[in-house]
Amino acid sequence: MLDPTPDGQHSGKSPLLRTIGLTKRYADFLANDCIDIEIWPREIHALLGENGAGKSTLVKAIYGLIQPSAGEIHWQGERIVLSGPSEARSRGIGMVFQHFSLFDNLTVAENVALGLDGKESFKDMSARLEQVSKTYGLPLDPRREVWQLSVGERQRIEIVRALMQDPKFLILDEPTAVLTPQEADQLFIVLERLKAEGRAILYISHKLEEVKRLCDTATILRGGRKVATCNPRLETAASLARMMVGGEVKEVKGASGRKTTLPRLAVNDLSLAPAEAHGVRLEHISFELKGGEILGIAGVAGNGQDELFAALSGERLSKDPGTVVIEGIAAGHLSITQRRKLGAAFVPEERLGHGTAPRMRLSENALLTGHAAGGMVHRGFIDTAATLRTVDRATETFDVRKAKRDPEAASLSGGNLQKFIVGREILRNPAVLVVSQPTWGVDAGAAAVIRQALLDLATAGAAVLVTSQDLDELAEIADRIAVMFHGKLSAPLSAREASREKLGLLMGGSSLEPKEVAHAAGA
Amino acid sequence: ADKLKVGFIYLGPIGDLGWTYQHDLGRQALVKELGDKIETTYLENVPEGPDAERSIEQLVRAGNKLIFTTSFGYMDPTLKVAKKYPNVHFEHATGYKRNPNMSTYSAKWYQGRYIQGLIAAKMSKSGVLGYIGSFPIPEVVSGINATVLAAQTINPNIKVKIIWANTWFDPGKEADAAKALIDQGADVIMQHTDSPAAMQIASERGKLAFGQDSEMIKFGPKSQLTSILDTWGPYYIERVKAELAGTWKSEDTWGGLDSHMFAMAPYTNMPDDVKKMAEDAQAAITAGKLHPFKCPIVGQDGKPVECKGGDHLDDGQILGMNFYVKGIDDKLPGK
Amino acid sequence: MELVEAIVLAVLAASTPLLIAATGELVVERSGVLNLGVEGMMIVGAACGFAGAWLTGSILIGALFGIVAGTLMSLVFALMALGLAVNQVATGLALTILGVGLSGLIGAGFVGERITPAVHLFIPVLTDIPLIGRVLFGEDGFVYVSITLIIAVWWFLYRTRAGLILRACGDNHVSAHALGYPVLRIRTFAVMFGGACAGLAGAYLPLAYTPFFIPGMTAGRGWIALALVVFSSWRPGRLVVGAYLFGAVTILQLHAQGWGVGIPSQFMSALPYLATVIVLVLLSRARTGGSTAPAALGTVFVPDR
Amino acid sequence: MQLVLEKRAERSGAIALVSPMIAIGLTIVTMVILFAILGKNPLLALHAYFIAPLTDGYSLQEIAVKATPLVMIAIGLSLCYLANAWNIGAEGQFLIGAVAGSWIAVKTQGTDAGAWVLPAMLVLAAAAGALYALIPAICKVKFGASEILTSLMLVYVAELFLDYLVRGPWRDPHGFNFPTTAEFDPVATVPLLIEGGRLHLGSIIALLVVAAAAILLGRSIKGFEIRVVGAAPRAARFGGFNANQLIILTFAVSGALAGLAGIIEVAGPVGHLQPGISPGYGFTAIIVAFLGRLNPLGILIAGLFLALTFIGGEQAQIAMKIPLDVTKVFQGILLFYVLACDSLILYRFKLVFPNRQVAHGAG
Ligand SMILES: Nc1ncnc2c1ncn2[C@@H]1O[C@H](COP(=O)(O)OP(=O)(O)OP(=O)(O)O)[C@@H](O)[C@H]1O
Ligand SMILES: Nc1ncnc2c1ncn2[C@@H]1O[C@H](COP(=O)(O)OP(=O)(O)OP(=O)(O)O)[C@@H](O)[C@H]1O
Ligand SMILES: [Mg+2]
Ligand SMILES: [Mg+2]
Repeated sequence: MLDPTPDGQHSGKSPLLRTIGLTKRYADFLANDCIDIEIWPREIHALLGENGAGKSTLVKAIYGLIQPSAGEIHWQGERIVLSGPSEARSRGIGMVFQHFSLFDNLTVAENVALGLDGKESFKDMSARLEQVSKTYGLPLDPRREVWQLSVGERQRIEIVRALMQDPKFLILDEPTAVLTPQEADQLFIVLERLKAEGRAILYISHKLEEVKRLCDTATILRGGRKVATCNPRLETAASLARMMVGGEVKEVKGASGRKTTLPRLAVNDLSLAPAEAHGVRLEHISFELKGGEILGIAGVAGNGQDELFAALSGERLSKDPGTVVIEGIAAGHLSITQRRKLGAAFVPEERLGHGTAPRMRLSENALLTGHAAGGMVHRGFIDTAATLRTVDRATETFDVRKAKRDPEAASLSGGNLQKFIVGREILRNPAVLVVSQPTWGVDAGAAAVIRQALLDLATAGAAVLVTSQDLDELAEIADRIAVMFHGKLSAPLSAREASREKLGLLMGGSSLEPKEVAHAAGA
Repeated sequence: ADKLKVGFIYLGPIGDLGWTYQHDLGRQALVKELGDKIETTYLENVPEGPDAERSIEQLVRAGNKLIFTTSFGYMDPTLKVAKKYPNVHFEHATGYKRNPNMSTYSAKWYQGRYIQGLIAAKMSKSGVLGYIGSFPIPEVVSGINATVLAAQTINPNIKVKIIWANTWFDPGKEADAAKALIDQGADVIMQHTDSPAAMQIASERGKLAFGQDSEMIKFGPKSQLTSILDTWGPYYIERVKAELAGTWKSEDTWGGLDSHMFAMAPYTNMPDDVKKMAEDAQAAITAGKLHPFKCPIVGQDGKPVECKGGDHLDDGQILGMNFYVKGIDDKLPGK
Repeated sequence: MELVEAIVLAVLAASTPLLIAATGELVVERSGVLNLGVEGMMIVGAACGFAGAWLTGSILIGALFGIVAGTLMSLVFALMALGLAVNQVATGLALTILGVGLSGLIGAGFVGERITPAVHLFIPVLTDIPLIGRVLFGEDGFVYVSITLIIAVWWFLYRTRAGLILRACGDNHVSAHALGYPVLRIRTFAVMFGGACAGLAGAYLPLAYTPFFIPGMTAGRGWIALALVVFSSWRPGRLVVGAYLFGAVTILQLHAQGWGVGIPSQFMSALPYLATVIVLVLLSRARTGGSTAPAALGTVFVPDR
Repeated sequence: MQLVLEKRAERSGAIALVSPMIAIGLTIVTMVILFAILGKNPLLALHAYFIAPLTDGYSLQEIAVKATPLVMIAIGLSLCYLANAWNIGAEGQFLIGAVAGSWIAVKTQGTDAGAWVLPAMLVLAAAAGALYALIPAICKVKFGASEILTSLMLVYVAELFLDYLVRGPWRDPHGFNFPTTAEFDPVATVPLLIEGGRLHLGSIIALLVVAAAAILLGRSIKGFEIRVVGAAPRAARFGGFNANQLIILTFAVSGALAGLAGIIEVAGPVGHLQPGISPGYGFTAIIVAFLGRLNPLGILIAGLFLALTFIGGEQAQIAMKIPLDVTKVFQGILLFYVLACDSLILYRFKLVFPNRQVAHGAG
């Protein structure tokens, strides 16, 4: 049964889980380098680190999903070699993945059943599912298929599935990245309760405030190594960030007194049916964006941001040309190439496979969007030298680090590839830039470079639209912030008055008090 | 001296149990007879398209002096190669184009079909014959007509149901066609496709059937009435002997029962009187006393067919036959 | 009326190899793998099935030979497409080419031989019931096997945990892997099952349909089986309907000729193929709002370790 | 022990060069074993397959003749496959092209129609092949019907249609009703390049097609579009490229090339229209396309190499009585090895021993 030791007291006993010199090598890259970590019962243990620091790799090894190249894992004082996740589960280790591991075309109950080891009948399991979800206040309808559910509900399936194994030790890999602040608070209540029940939790998050609030211990990784273990409550967010980055994080400077000129991008009553069965319907979206301005769009993932991006970029066309106006020209019916010719540029969320073709060279990826503008294609033939020049300029201007002059996109690290993509678009001097999640999965240094570039672009007179789930990022660079929920866009709030609480409410679907909205609109 | 090299081009795999198989039996008979003087080579599965010319030429270049090309579709390729290599002799089966160094040979299978028609009419209780055709080429059409003309002499109201399989060779489809014919009331099945599938089905259903190309009694011990056997061996031996003797000449051989270009398998599964009738007819045809296309012949349109060969149709009319005789209530494809 | 019974019997027989092969492929595709080599596995199954039956005199052993041969062929596919992450379309085509050649080599020694075909069931009173007696109680074993097989597959997919796991692999292999399911091993089993079915379907031809072996005797039936799986939108119930429908068109066009319909026979022969195209179009069109195809179908999966 | 794959950070250029050699090497080893099993002298057999046909001008010419339609069709198919459009029905498009081109030849037969006949035939054949290929493409784009299956079904339909024509309306009136049109007039015939040989203008056209494809894919934005749509469809949409249009386009081009190959074959080596004008060119070209790694130059080499195996297979049959099926097995195995070795370009193969964490890399 669970360890009855009272809160925080673990002297004299062995830890629940311990890794010794855990190492994971991918080809010639060390994702985890000799990591020692101890997890005690009744502990919420934070695992912190920049993108690519090796957090997910470490927990995947603990969960038996990948085999460590060296090092040991000890469970309740005994050395174990896990054959796979099901063995981890049977020993009492549960995990909620960073990227959902759900099956869209199966029902909630079937999804949960797949995460269990099938010792009880489907009927008993379904009954227990309802009971567990009631106990922890995580309501679910077992008969619905996953594709019909919101992101928050999907997260709930993941958590309930883990809880149904009655784990002694639960790993949560960035569970709040896709939750509204209110949903996150609900989760914290559940976690506190699990802790009170004597379970241990390993908690991965980039949100330092929430770590300070929730966690008893924090282990910090940098470049695959453990650099510190500390009590997060005794640290500041800035000191935690310093440990993660290994230096000061550069402040992004917005030039003050940017001039607002004519609207360069306008969206008028844009509605769009979902392209696929699992998509979101866009409903009556309107906003206006002037040159020199940055508009932020906040919201939980899966609320129509992707659909909005597709509608703005022209990957999907709307029947009414007037719904999207670029530089004063009705463009709703124009293709992405034609919109680029009008001076628009786009940076999608997904770097590999959407923003770039992973197995093609950077020069070819420069051509991917650059062919619209001219200079790279003459009479249908590609000017290879011109595409290479773009690669070189992006490399120089944005400090893209790579092994050779023109490697495949997939061989770049996430941050460097993102710098290349942003650079590729900014070098074209766009009048309008639409960016989705510009620093998602990018380390602090690169993120600062990218945010600075966006600010500079706006200063130079371009209109910039940034979609992000990171409220801090929006607070840092946006002039106004609107929230997307279920395919609808709220009226923008000015950055000053957009408090976390207000944005959180909007992200959760509640509308603000009428007078506040009126106030915001008047700003 | 060097052995004479004799080459063969086959359409199917030598194991197709039908057309190619019989030609290869002919080749084997040849080897058995003259094996010490000759050496044979064959290329199987040679499609009738653009590859045929090359395959024939490959045989020439491999030193073959007499080459048998055993399918109609090899006609033009054979002629082309023949013109290119005047010193090599060619024998093309079932075609009509010749050259000083290119002969043609074929058999008057319609004679056998006539005998089958007589037997079928005698043996059928339902008065409905089932006929599986491959493709409506003259050889097949003349076979159908000969069958019907013969059957009408026994039973003027005989009916023949025809299904075109549109393949020489798809056992599954041939079996399906045989089933359909039997299900529609046919109790004697005749086929002009190459696999024993139809015989097998007839045997399974307790119906009667005729084989094609080769002996199929194995597939219908209680069903096979007789089979038209392609017996190329004697012809091959004769022609190779001529070549060896230096007397080979370009000829058009269209042999019937008299010249043993084909044979009838033993008459089985029938009463003695029917067997006797069949044997008499065979003897009469062999002796030239009975011609299957004896005039007058009335076409499907009710008009008599012109009688170019005196008291019977001439060879050209038979070789190019593209009409049905009266009594077949079906439409000839392509008409 | 007897004619109706006879036609139904012929349709059942013509549809059975299609149904067996398509059932196997349905499971393969449900696991997320597209194996286009059905024709190749079938023809090798036909050659080996006949060889087995001829050598031992037992239809059952012949069928086993066919199954084993089909399975071995499918293992080649699994090694390539799953083990080495090679494009599944290309691998499937290569398998067909290889199968056609191999079957020729294997079967060469058995051409011209015949065996006693699979016997038909006979239950004294039942089989004699007019109209339905022979349809229900007078078929050969393969027909019953094919029906049992598709019911078993339906039960397996929708009523067992293993079936759920297999469907999960076809829906999202990354998730299935993350939960600890051995995606590649599960897919390998599915591919082997598909191979076994294709081998059995191939063996049906020389063991029950036409009891002799001839090279090329599958004559494109493997491709039809593939089309039927799409036709069925990966649902076992619809697969049965599709297979029998196709069999019916094949047989009825022959009957139409026998009745003297007077349409050029080439057009009649083309009918089953045209019907397949039209049905594929109609079904794909009716399927608005998302596809029912397994989401991971035909995609390469290389797990992290 | 278990074989696992590990993704390479970047495709390996070196392996891309040597992998076909490895594949051919492995194929030869396998064939040696197969020959030994069949009781044939492996060295003599290999000589018959690979060396003998290269030693005389006649065989070289024949290799070119055989490779011509294969290369031409495979180039078209490679465009489709690069764009992730799976045209399996080139055989049908070949036949329909042949039929359409022959229509002019048949209709002008015996008239004093001039030199325009052959060009008109080529154009019409290409157009017809393209139109026929558009059926599956449109079914795919408009209704989402699997192009693999529809294009394949249409092969059977084309075969039967051709059959109907030559046994019915187009039959040679002086041909004793045999299923063939009359021999085409000289103006409707593809000219020979070498007097007395079989090498014809088609081979030159095939070379031009290869060159055009190489330029298209290597230098032009359209070629880039094709490659992106196939390699990363979502990125392609982002780049402003329309996958559906490209399916239509690549199908049309590949259909046109197959149709062109069809009429060249009929108006060249065959000389008249008949059933069975294609010994499966449309299907063999699929192997050629993959053997050539969907690269124009590669396809040219692969086409010649495969033609070599056909000619060599025939010589092996004549000289050593090696069954034709061996050639097919050989082609299948070769394709397997090429595909497997190409996997090394993207992945490293590793043998892993479970529980012991020992591993060593290969490749
Ligand atoms: N299968 C793999 N092959 C090669 N490298 C890998 C593999 N998986 C992960 N890596 C690399 O290992 C490093 C650590 O990855 P990991 O996913 O553990 O980071 P993380 O700390 O979880 O980052 P994030 O905050 O973005 O989730 C990254 O640089 C990543 O590119
Ligand atoms: N009511 C239902 N709703 C949805 N799916 C169901 C339902 N009942 C059964 N299933 C399906 O059947 C599968 C197996 O159910 P069952 O109750 O037989 O499980 P089990 O007894 O644990 O299985 P096993 O016999 O393999 O151990 C489920 O995973 C599910 O896919
Ligand atoms: Mg992570
Ligand atoms: Mg992260």
